[in-house]
Amino acid sequence: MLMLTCPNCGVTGEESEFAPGGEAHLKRHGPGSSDEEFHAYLFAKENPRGVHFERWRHANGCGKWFHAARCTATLEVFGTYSAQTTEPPKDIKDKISAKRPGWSWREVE
Amino acid sequence: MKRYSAFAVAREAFRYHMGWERAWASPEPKKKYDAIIIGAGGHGLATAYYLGKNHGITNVAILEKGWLGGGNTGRNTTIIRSNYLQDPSAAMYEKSRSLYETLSQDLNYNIMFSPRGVMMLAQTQHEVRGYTRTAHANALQGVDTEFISPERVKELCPIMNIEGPRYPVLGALWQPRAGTARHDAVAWGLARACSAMGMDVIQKCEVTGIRQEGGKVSGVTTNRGDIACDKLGIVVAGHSGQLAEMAGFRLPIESVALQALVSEPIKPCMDVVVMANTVHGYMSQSDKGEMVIGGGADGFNNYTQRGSFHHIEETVRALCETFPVINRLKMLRQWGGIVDMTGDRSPILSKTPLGNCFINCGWGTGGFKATPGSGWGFAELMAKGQSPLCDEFSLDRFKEGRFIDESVAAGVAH
Amino acid sequence: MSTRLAQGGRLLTRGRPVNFTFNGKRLTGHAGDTLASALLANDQLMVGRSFKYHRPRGIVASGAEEPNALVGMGEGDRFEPNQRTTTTELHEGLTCISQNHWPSLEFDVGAINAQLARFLPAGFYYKTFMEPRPFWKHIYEPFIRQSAGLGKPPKGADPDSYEHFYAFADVLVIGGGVAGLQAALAAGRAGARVLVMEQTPHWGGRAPVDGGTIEGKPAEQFVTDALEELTGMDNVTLRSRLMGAGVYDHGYVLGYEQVAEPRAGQAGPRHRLWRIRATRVITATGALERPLSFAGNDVPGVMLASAVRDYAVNYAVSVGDRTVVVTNNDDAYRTAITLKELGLEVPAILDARKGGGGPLAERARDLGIRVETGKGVAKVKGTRRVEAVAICNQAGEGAVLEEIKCDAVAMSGGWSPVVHLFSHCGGKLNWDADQALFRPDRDKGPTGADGDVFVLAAGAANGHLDLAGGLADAHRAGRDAAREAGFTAADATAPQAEAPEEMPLEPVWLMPQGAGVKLRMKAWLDYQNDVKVSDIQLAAREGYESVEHAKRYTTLGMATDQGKLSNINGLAILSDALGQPIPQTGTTTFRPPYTPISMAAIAGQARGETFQPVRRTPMHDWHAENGAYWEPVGQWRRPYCYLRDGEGVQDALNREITQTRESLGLLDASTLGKIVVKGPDAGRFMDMLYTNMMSTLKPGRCRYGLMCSENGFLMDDGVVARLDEDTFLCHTTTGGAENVHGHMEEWLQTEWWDWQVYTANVTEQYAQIGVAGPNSRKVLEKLTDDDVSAEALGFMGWKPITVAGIPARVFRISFAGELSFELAVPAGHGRTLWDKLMEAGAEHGVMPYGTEAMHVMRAEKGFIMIGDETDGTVIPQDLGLHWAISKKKDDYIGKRAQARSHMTDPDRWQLVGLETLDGSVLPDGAYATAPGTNANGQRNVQGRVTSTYHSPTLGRGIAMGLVKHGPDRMGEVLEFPKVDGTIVEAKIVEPVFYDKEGEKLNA
Amino acid sequence: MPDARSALDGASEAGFVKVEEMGLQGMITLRGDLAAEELQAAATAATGVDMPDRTGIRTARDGGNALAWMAPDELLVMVPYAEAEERLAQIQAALEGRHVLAVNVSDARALFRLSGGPQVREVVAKLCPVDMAPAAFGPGMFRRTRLAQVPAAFHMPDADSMVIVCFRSVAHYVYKLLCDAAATDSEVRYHV
Repeated sequence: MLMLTCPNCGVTGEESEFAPGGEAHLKRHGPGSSDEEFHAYLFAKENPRGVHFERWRHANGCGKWFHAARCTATLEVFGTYSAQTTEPPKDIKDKISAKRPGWSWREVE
Repeated sequence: MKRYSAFAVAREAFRYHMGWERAWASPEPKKKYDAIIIGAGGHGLATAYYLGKNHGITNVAILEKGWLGGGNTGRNTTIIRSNYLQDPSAAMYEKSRSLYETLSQDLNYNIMFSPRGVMMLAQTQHEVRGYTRTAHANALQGVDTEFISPERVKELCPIMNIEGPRYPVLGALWQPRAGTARHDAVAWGLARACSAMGMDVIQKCEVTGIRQEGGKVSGVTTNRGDIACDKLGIVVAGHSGQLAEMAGFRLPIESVALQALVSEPIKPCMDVVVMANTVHGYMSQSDKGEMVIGGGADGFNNYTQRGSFHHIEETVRALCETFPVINRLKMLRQWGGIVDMTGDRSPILSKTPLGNCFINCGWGTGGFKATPGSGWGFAELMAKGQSPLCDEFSLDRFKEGRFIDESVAAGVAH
Repeated sequence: MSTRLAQGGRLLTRGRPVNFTFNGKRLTGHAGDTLASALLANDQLMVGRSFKYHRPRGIVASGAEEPNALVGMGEGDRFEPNQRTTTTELHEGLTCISQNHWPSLEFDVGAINAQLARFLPAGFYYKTFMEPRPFWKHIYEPFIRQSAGLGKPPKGADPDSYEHFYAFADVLVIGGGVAGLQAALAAGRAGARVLVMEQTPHWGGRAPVDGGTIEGKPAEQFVTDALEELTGMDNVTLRSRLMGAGVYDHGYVLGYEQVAEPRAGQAGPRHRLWRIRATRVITATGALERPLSFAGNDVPGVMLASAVRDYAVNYAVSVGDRTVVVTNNDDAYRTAITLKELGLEVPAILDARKGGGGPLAERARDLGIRVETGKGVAKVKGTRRVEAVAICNQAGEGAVLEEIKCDAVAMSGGWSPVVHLFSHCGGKLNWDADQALFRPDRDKGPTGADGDVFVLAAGAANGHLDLAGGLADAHRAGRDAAREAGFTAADATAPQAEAPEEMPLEPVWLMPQGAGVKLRMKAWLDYQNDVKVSDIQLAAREGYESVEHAKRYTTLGMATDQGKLSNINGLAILSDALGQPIPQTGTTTFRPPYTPISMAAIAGQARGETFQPVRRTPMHDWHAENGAYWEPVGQWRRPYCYLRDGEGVQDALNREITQTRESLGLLDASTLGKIVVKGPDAGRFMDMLYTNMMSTLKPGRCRYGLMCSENGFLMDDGVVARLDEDTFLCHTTTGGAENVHGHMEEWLQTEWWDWQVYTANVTEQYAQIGVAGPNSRKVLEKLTDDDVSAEALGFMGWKPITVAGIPARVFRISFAGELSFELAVPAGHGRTLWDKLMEAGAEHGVMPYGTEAMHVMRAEKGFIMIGDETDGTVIPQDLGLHWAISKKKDDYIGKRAQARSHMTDPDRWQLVGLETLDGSVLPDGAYATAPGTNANGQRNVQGRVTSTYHSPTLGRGIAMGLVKHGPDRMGEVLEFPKVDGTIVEAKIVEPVFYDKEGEKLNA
Repeated sequence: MPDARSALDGASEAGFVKVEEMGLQGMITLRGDLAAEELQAAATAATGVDMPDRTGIRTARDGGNALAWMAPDELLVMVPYAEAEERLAQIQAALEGRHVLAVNVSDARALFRLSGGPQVREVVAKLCPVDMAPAAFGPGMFRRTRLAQVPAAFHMPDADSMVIVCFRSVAHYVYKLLCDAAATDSEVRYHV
């Protein structure tokens, strides 16, 4: 049972106050995109055993979405941050790199 | 392989059971195999078993990073049924169910298939309609199911409260030849049979890389050295993504924790398996007397084999409401497993972008029931490159929008 | 015999007798007794039968680890199986029965299994019962099931109440023994918010029984002083009868509290499940004594040495008149000394160690007890109770040296720290070879949200079995925990404790060391599940080498005690059989809960009326009072129809539909979702949300819209009204309001966050009433002065009006296909408006109609229904809704998905109407067959029924369905087999059956 | 206009604390840029109370007017029920031309008052996964969370009472849960 801090309202609450929303930082592919791109966007998720960037909604709370950086193997939460970003902020990336030597943010395609 | 029988047990009794041989050998890996299966869970072992039995391919190694049957094979709630809505699913699960009927005899290992009947409760008008549709589909698919009345439900399962204040039972989809089996025994019996055919079941052998040449698989790298093979089958529920990555492709899969629990054992009080999807819970009674209860899956990626307790709460309250007698039973043990959920919640049995490399994964919450059927079809796919049981479960379907969606029949959990 | 001593019993209140019954026998105990101690005081040694062989079983332990002494307790709806007598507080009027025997405890037919034990080794059922095949289901399995299981099932619904409680702490201490109390003192003095949980009703754990001094005072005095200090701290809470049941991720701990026992006439909830969040958790859960594996170690009267001591000291119960002590360590000498000092006979202490013990052994000898070193038990004599022990050399094969008459055996194989809670959430253990035990690895404990270890073991639970070491360790753990939780620990040292020095234990996993197979087949590891040393050895021989294989193959440790006594012994036997050290074999995984917890406590308050929320509209009570037959839709309950006296459902439907079509009907539509979308970019956003062009909708007008998921499938539909230039009101389906609102916010917050749009879910603000039928305008006009004529309010228009004095919005929309108005008023006025409409409509015979009448009427009109025509696999193009999919838009949610090859496949099934040739109603969910079978032998199909009803309006069955190339096949007849195989023929027709020109709804 | 009815017509029950449905409360959802001076002015003018802090509530002494922080872009404006439409119009007029959303939601919710002492905290702690220790939660704070299986919010008008807000449709469910949680002989005595 995870504990998460909503960066929008500052509340730290248990998982049951939140709703998970899958992988974060996906680029939407709409009309005009290739089958490959569209498939990658909707289905081919990273699903790593390790550092994962994901979306959550503070559903039983302020109702706002946010992003979390979390380890799927230990459930450690490196941090939560605004959903209105296209990649994790530097302080989060630095924190992960410090805790998981060798880790790096995915190549920008 | 010495045959098991009551006579053999009696004979051994007189020498204090000192004469039993190993159920399966513990060989060192050879340099090369015709086929390697990664993963000695039920599906991997069944694949190997049918590669040998149906296709005469016995130069096979089954590599297991831990102990055989140690993943979801030994963690599920052992339900076997085939009352699926969509044709490809019904074909796969019914094939599997029919193989279960004689698996004990085939393997000469009692896997305790118990065709006690499975009912899926309809507790809303919407569910009644969904299950009526399934019953119609099943009739054309050769799956023996019927939609039964609340009175019949009560007759089959007297401890159920069919007049619950919130969701009275309006009927059920009943499959009389569905049931349960002893999950560990399925893996053990298959491993013994594979071993007897001369296959190598190699435990504590972790695959760390997949080797390829000219777009085709050539072998694997393991903690016990490199092993070459002509064909490779990846059958590693919960770790499919990692293996696919080694083979150089990505799967439409997310891994999440699914939980289950058992009560303390009590004398028999429930002779059927009951699934209640509206309230999210299912329950059966094991031969040991424990009430075996399946819970919900977490919605977030998780590899810890531990789930969140609120899912247990949700399931238990649903079952307390449906079966009032369990209020005063106690939860003995809870556990979790990692399940691979695909984009349409149906499995993948498919060729992959890597030549001669095949993958069998994505069974989500419902893999145990498919064990022999999945092995049957996947072995055919590996041996011949094509299998009617597997064709619809290809990786390409997600790209084409050709989903096999079972949730349409009233949000059915597996 | 087992009896009550005249004096003593530190936990008893003498002079307060408590009456209870066991198997109908009236017995008496004292206040303060556990059920187990009271049974023993009444010489009830044998209390049950084992799982497999139905062997006589007696009490073995004095606490949560007890494997045998489980009883059925209570009566009627309060009956409860498998109650652990050692942890059950005795109360007046308690009734209990022993388990797993027939016809009686003393004479059990199932005991035949014990005679056949040789034929029933571990896993025998995997090798047998296979032929003939049908016998498994009909003969073998029922027999196995009947002889397995333990207690009888409970009978009725539980009448007691249960609840949950959320608590938070900086430092949670689990275990109220001296280590737990010392850890709490250390953390509490540092200022941390501390919660201490103790599973029993008593504080102090074993120390008051085991002796020793702390700061020069008896342990009991330390406990009293510690409790006093802790009680005085505002930041510390002490709770007894609260068990630490499980440790979960991110510091989540489950506590299980015995609050009140209604059977004993106590008021309050029976159990309370605590969901605790702690920054740091200290497991001061002590250690459990291990049995020794010798032949006959399961005979009633063979007991853990510590339990014998507990019963004597705490409850003044002597388990036997003559107790032989057998041990591999010094601690068990305490039992001999205690018994001797109480005036009981201890014929011998058998110490398996060649060198024997230390000062405690000296003390025993001084008391005149015979101490034999290097000796062990070859065999226990007796079946239903101990009669004698045969002694032998531990180093030998069991040649009997001597028989000693006795009626109890106190055994000790050493101690195992209770590491369960440390391990539940991933904590790793190390093998301590010196003490022969697994202990927590401080650096590899479970990690929390911040990645740091959050569970600290303390005291005996951390492998510090001696009093001084345990206290010092607990002190350190308390300070560490407080510091890690952000507090500064005061500079204090651990209290000094003194206890007799102990010589090291020597591991004894089998007694005697060279015991032959006959003895090994009588040496029990798991008492409840009947697993013996020989079973584990068999498993190893057959290749079940992994500890998990051996456990599952033999069922070792899978009984209701979850192997608290058997796991380490079994592991050692397995390791020995495999010729490898114990740590290489490893341990099995510990799973929550620590001891079983009631299902009812897990469910908590969620039962009956509060099982799940039922959402009610403002008119709910009216419906309930007027015959509503309910249909659950999401969490709502809507009237499916309203049953009048003596009416069947179909009668009611016909009546409601006919009345509405001919005159006037009312529908409670309050459950429909209502979402306001507002802002400068609202139009642009609406165009992305809906497949239609919504931005062109004029204020004052309504438009039916379709909403798809990004994966292309139809997810919701409804009428959108434009309230003003930058405000839309979106109606959703009943079940869809929260989803759709969430969907909107998701896109706004995570994709188009620069768009200026706000949404608000105002579903609950409004009661909404559909007024439908040819007389609807007349009745509305009676209640309003506003102009609702066709000219002033045309079809698909809306306007604000005042109706019955209430401000309202009226929408000229129709799902029934009649002239119809939907009135939305503030929810607080909903019931009033409903009553007024009923009153005003009386002259037109007004009736409410339910969801099913609505469904039939919409089907007569060929309107689709989300959830019927759609099932998550249907796209709007399948439903002939091309008119609602804008061709002018570059993009909308789902558009790209609908361009995938399978979505544009001309062979997709398309919506049509279906009419049976004989006028009957097509079976719901039926499929239309096509010739032949597919590659898997399944019948080919070419379509299916999505909605099917009897239409009272047309006097025949009507249906809608999806059919391959359907719209091109008008007039063709399809075959729909029923489940019984008979065939219904139906003709493909247009899906609109009623008022094709729409004259009625345009009226 | 006929009188409006609250969800449970003022039902009440006394256990170790008293549970009562409070009747109708005017409520306006106001979404917009909470940092904008105009919005702040309109909100404070409508209620006579200052802007609340993040996750806070400001209540007028008479209790009928308050401002509660719902989300970074949302306030709950509480006013007397009868005046809700008028105040809404005021707010809308004051913010004419601004990108805001203001809607009357007075009928969308039900309110409950728990009273009788600091043990009101424990009733909430049985149902909500929130730290109810006085050091963690007290008057002036407004917590949106989950109450058993439904969303809810609560605040403490004073140290001895609690106000709980939920959706109107689940008022019956919440009331029943609160009454059960407040039942005599079920005191936990953890926070008091």
